[in-house]
Amino acid sequence: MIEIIVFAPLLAAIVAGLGNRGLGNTVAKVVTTGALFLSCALSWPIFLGFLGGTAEPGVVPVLHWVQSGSLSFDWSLRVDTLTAIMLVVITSVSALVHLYSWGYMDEDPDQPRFFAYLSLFTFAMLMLVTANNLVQMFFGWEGVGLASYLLIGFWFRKPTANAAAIKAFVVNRVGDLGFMLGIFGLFLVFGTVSIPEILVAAPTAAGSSITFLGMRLSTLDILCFLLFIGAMGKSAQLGLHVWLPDAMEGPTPVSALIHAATMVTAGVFMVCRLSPLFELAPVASTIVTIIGAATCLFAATVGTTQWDIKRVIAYSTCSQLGYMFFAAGVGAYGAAMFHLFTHAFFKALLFLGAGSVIHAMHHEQDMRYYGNLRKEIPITFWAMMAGTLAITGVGILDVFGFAGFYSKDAILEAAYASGSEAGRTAFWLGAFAALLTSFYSWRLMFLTFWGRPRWALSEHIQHAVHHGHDDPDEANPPRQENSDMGEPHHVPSPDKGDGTAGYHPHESPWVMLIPLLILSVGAVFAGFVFHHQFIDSAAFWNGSIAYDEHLIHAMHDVPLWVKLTATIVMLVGLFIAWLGYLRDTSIPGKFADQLGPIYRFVYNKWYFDELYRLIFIRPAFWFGRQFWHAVDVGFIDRFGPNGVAELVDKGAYAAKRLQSGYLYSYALIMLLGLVAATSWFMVR
Amino acid sequence: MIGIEHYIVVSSILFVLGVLGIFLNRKNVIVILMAIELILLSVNINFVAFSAFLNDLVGQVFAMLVLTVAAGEAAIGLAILVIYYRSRGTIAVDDANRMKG
Amino acid sequence: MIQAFAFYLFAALVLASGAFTILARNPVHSVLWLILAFFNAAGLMVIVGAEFIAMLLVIVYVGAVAVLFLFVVMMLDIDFAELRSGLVRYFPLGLAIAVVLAAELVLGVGAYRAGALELGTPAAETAPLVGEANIVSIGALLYGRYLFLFESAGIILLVAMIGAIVLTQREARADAGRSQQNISRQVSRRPEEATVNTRPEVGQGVQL
Amino acid sequence: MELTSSLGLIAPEILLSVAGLFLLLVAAWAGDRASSAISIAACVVLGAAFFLVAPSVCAGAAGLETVAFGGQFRADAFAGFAKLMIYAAAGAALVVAPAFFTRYAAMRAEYPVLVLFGTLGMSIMVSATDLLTLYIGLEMQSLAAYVLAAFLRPDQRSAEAGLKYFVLGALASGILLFGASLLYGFTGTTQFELMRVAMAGPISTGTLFGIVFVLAGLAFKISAVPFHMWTPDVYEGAPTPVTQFFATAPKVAAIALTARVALDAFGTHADAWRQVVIFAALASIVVGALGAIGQTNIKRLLAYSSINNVGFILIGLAAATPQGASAMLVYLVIYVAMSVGSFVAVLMLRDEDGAPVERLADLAGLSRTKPALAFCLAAMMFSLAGIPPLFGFWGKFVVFQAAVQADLVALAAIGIAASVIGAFYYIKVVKVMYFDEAVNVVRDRSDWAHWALLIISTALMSPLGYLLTGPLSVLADRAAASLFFLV
Amino acid sequence: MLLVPFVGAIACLFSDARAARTIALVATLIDLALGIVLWANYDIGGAQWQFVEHAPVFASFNWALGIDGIALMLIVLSVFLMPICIGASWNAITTRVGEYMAAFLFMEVLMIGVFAAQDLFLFYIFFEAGLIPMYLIIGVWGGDNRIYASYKFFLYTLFGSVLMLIAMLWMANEAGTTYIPALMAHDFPVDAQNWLWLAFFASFAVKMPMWPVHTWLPDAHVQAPTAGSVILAGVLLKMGGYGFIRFSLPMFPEASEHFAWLVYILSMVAVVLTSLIALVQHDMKKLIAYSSVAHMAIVTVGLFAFNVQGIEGGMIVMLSHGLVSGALFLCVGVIYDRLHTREISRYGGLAINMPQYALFFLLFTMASIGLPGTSGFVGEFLSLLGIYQVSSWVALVATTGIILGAGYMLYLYWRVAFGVQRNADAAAMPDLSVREWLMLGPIALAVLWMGIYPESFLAPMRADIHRLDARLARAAPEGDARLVLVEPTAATVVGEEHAPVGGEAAHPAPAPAAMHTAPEGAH
Repeated sequence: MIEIIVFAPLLAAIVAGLGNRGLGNTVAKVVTTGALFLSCALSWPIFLGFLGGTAEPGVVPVLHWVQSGSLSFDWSLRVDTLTAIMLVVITSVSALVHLYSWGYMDEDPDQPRFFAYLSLFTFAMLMLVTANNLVQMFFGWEGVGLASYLLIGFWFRKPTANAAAIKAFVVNRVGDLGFMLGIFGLFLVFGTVSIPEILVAAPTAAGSSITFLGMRLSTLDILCFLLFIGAMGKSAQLGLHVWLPDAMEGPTPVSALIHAATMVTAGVFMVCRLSPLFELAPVASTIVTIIGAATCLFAATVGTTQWDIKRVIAYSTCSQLGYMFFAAGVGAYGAAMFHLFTHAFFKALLFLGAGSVIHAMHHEQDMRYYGNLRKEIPITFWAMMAGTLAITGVGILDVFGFAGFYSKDAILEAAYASGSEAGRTAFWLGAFAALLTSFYSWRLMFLTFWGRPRWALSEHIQHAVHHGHDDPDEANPPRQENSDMGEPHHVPSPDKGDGTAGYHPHESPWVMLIPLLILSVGAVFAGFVFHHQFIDSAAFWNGSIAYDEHLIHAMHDVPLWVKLTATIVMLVGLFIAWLGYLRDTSIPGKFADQLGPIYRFVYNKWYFDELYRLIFIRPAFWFGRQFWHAVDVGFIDRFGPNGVAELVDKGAYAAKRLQSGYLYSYALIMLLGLVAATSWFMVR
Repeated sequence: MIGIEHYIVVSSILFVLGVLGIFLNRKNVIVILMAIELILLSVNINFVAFSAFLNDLVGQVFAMLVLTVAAGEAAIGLAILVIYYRSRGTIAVDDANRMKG
Repeated sequence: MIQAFAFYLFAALVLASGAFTILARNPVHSVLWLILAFFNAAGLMVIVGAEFIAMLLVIVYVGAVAVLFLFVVMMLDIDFAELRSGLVRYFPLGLAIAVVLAAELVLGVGAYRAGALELGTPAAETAPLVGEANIVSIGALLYGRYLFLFESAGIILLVAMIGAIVLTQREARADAGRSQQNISRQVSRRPEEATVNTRPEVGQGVQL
Repeated sequence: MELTSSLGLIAPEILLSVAGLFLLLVAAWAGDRASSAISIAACVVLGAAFFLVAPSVCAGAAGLETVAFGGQFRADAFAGFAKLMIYAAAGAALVVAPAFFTRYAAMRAEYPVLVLFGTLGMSIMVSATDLLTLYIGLEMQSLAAYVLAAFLRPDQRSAEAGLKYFVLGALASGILLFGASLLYGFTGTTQFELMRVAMAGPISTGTLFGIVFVLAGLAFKISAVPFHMWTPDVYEGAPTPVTQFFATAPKVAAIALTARVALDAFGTHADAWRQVVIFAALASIVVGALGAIGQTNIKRLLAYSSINNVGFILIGLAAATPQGASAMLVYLVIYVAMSVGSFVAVLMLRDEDGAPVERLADLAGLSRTKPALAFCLAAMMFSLAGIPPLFGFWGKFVVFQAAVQADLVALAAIGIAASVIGAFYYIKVVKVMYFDEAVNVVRDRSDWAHWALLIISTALMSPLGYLLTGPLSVLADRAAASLFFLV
Repeated sequence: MLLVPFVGAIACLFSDARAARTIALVATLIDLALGIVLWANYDIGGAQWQFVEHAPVFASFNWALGIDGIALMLIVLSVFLMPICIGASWNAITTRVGEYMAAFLFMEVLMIGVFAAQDLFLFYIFFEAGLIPMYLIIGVWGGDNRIYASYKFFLYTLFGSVLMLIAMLWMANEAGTTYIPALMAHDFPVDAQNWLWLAFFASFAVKMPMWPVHTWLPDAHVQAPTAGSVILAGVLLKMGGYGFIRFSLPMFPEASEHFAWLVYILSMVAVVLTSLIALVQHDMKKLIAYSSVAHMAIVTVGLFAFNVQGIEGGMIVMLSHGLVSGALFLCVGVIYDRLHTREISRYGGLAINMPQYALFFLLFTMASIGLPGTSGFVGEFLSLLGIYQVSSWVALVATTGIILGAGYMLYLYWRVAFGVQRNADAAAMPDLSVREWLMLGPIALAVLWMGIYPESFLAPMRADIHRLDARLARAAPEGDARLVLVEPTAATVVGEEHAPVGGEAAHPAPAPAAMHTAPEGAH
């Protein structure tokens, strides 16, 4: 069964990919989507089995892979609780995204390719989560990276899309460097790359130290840290997050699937999968906590200032991943996974909703040109509302809450309960981030669905109005509004006619709306339904992650104000958003003016991109050119082959000169030789 | 008494004179040929002197052969000189550098 | 005493005339100096008792080789005015090297370092025949032990002859009759045909 | 009795001289019309001499029974081996000559005679075990060579070549003679064997000088640096068949003679002369390679190439072991074949008027116009560069092997590294032929004799040549052993 | 196997263009079939040397052929690439086709010979002889600056190998045999080993090529015709690596260990430097050539990791690189045939009009950057894993290659296949023809096969690499372990605690006694 789940998407991807245009759009779509729904349908029973405690973890071998000396690893599929959760998340979201894409990508000429990529991605992701050894996990890890690269660069005519794709891949590779080194180190220490074997052996290595790069470090700490670097890359944590916002260059369904629900959570998954190891590595765990919390805050701050609807959600994703990490860092792996689970639903929902909005607004992504869409696209609106409620964590303690309410609260509680310095810090950062989350989420909602229409200034809309809606090359839209260009170039003037420019947004087709609705259900109820199992049930996890009973108890025993913090900050955020974007729209502008430098700092994403460009990319090219011209051509060639050649040429010239043609000089040289020889013997 | 070393010194100097003659001269090939004869002469003096002091006749036989060969050599050298002169109209050493490099 | 005097005389002369040979501006003078050098060298040889070689030197060299040189010098009829002996560019270097060589030879070989010169011991069979003249002993060796080389030397002379002829012989075939040699006619010529006995009167020339 | 056996031993020499004299008579009688016939006859004579010598080589003749004339002459396998090469090379020089000289109407009947006498001289050289014999042989060869170099009388370059060759050659033989006289004086003998005995023990300065002078004189003949200066000019100026002759037979003779002198006469003081030889070897390799690079004339280039090759051969000599001598012989065989091939190929290059083409640039695009010729020449070049699997590699291989076995690893390493410089100009020739635009200079059709020789030598140089390595090594080993009196 | 292409080559020399193509193709296909037969008949885990032919030819030369698993794999690689090369030159070469094909077939003979030679000098002959046809291939059928490139190639490699010859002579003299298996078991004196190693290193490093003697490679690649590049990258570079495995490591284990630092440093420099250089190239072939240097650096670190993983990894990288870079050059050739330029900037947006091409190109790009599931990954992973056990620094630096590699390859791919169509002529190029499919398809399959089930390739080599490893372990037992586990506090550890430093094993995984999951070493 698990084989079918994993390999059905692969087959579909191959069929669609190789068939490409020859096969026709419909066939490709049907094959891939069908395969995904099949996987999805098979995944839920597994998950329910674990939920009900009836299923047992198991490993299904597939193929022998590599056997080299003492190193040996196979292709195999592992199923346990953790995997089951991921299976469900992946297959469900993926299936829905496939379906959604029927509508969203309807006008694109390269649909088979798109669906092939999507299915390929799903396959890779499934390989990742079912991996029984680190190398297979790495396979999936890189596989999703590839698919992500392809999908981000799907509209490859756009330079920004290509740049974003490469950026995503390369930044991920930086993380992979750590991951690989981590794997090497684990093999060195434990002599195996099999996850269960490593986890079993891990306690024996506790307290040992190891030399790494000439430094003597605690074995498990350094190894976990290396692995965490990999996770950071994949899950866009602070420092290696720069690719995620740019990844929004890809089609929106991709953002929903990869950059919200699944791939970016691979890092969290990995940390959870190796949680027994992390448990034994306190320093590494602390680092995880701090980085997670910092990311959480950082992304949230940036999210408050962005105008691009997808970027807002992207930073929101980044921020939510930070939550998951610091949850893992403090030892609440269950909570981390739970947030991952719920986040998958509501974030996918938000992305798909945003996609629906974008679809309706003719590929306009700048929220400044939205407004008052509530009435035009009601279903999308309500779906987005569900998502927003979920992400902001609306709920009433012990009664009912949207999905995020349970998971985020659990994380904050765990952070507080962990008692460590880092945990406390994380708690406060997380709480503040929750406020910001609430603010930017509602800001998004208000800007998009409330207020007056401000569509007229959008080039996209005008384009659509003037050229008819069904423009054939819409599939490859021209360069889209890129909000990181600095200050907003034209602040929409509030009254210019009715601001609609005569454009009538229309609701998306049902293939797009159905996934929205299904995900809405998830966003609304997932937390309520599952939070007991995820948070409180050691039996549910069944040893697939490290489960800390003490922490859970401590979580339940935190003071009430802690439990209420999340709700309170949510309300504060809501209020501020309401104040600034509904009540008096001039406040944000003034606020931004007053805090000019800080605003710009935040608006420009803390200048990470610029920094990296300055210290990595430009030097890389510069050094490349230098090494090429100066070292290779200028030094090695000049003093190596060319230098020798020149020397030889000079020697040849000298030899030629010596051969002057004059008898007496010939005789002289002979005599010289003779005298030299005799002198040699005389003095010898 | 005149020892063998006297002869050797004489012949050595004569030899060096002959060698000098070869590259001292840049105008006239004939003089070079004569210098070669000087060298051979020095050799002959050597041979004869050694022969006498060793009380062994091989040196004199050798000297005789050298004489013979030197005569032949001179003939050929002069013949070459003649055809060279015929083709070039000069026997200056400086001019004999059509080929070089 | 006389011997020593003769040696120094001859040695000085041979060196001086050798030097003049290479330094003389006029090739004819060079040849004459060369002849003088040969004479003196012959003198040196006579002093050590190699009369035959000395004679040979005088006869072969002075009589043949040197004259050949003179002949060629005259024949080529070179404008000697042009042939001023100039010095080559590397003259100082060459001179220095020559001096070094001479010094080394003199010092090294002349054994001024170690006093007496160690000479090898000759084989008995090539020693001069007791009581025989120099020429007899040499002859015995040449026609006995060194027959092979003697004959070979003959071939060398032949080669030299062929060479000289091949190189210098003018293409005579064009103007036949001028100097074409008819060997068979030459060989088959009989004295009776060729010679006539005449008794010319005193004061009258032979009629040819 | 002694004389009889001696005469038996010099049978090839007698044959050559008698035949030379006879053919000279024929030439004198019949004039130049008979030149072709005389050439053929000379070839036959050389062939006969070849087969006269062959048995002793095969048998590895050595020891006392090979000594003739009381130690002046030795017809051992070493000499025989060299003689085989010399005869073959001389034959090749005869075969290619008529086609060349005919064009200048300069085919003289004396040419084969001179070649024969030159060959006789070389034959004596390689058998010489006495300074007297050495000198006689050397001069006989030299005189013939001087004449041959200037053989093309109307050509100014030929005359100049003859002049330079003569003057420098005479100087060299003067040096050699002076050395010989010193050796004679200080050892009291001219026979190699006795000399070796006499030299045993501490060496006197006079003897040392003698050794140096003699080796210097011989170095001239083998054109080792710094006594190589005549080579390029003479090779360029001399008529091409003569150049081919110079590059092969006299070189073999001189090298064999040098080896004999160095290893036999001076054998007890190998340490003394080894340094000189090593220097000459390396200098030859480097100068030969460097000098060749700037050349535009193919013959000149090949001259430098021969200097270069001599360097490698001298490495074998420097080893001063039977292996080294054997390696030298093997190298010589290969070298002779390569040289013959190369020069024949050069001879075959003629423009439409039949005038010889000697400029490198005129070879451009030869692979298009004359693919077979270009292929053969390319094979020669790669072989000269010592690139396996061509046979030229084998020669270098054995030489370096010998050097390494004699613990001269550094010498071998430097030598082989320097050989890369040499490879440069060989492949330059290939480059010109194969990569450059065709200029279509070479047009004339070639003589069948040329083709035959070229194909034979190419076949030898091709990997097929390796089939010969077995017998070749055996023969060379025996020959070398005879030189060392090891049987 | 040697005979077929040889005969073919001779035949090609004397036939016209069309016949020559056919003959060459048939000959190489036959050889490919023979190669497969060889593989199939190879007894995995059997004797080390199989299919041995031995014939003393003359004094110190022997005709000795025989293969072990390592050689087998490389031979299979050669024969696999050859028909593809012929195919690649099918239309691209229009002048002197007969000679061209003959040159290629000769190359094939020599390549197989190199890998199969069991005699030192036979090896050398094959090794060197490869220069001639390659020189001609570059020089006659190459690009504009072919003469410089061919010279550089020729002299560079020649210079490297002549030093090796001296070393070989010395070895033959010292060991009294030229039989490679015997030499591999012969223990040379340690001080001599250093010189010998350096001499061999000079040759193999040039061939490999390692920094800083790599500069011939970009020129040679750029100027060579497509098929020439393929062979050059696919097989010739492997000779260097093969040399390390066959000679440097087993024959001079101590010296190898002694100079390992040199290899590491050069490799590290190569990985970073050439990757950066590749980043800024404008010429596709040059870019790929520089990437080859970087990949070969991974090979060298792998080989000099002195453990099974490293060596196997090095081998797999070589095989993989042979396929992948060959394929990449073919990809370049495909578009070069159409547009006759290799300037990256002239292309763009090829995915639009050549989707199949883009797909293949993508696959090979990914394989080149070592995406798991492709051949590139297995090798790089194993190599780096191997080296990590020796030095984490080297591993770290070498692993940056995967980042930079991704950078330059994807940048290349972007500029060629993605983006907008900048030039009308490039936009008008037709997609892959059947012939091109037949060239790229098999390589693609092989790449994936090697990536997913490398066991087929690892298995034949395993026994040999273990032998090699055992030999290295015996001779170089010093602690490569800069990475050391200690158990200072471990109260949990029961049983004996043995000194962690170095110890008895070549492998630095001296698993503490309690850690039973870690098997001790690889032997």
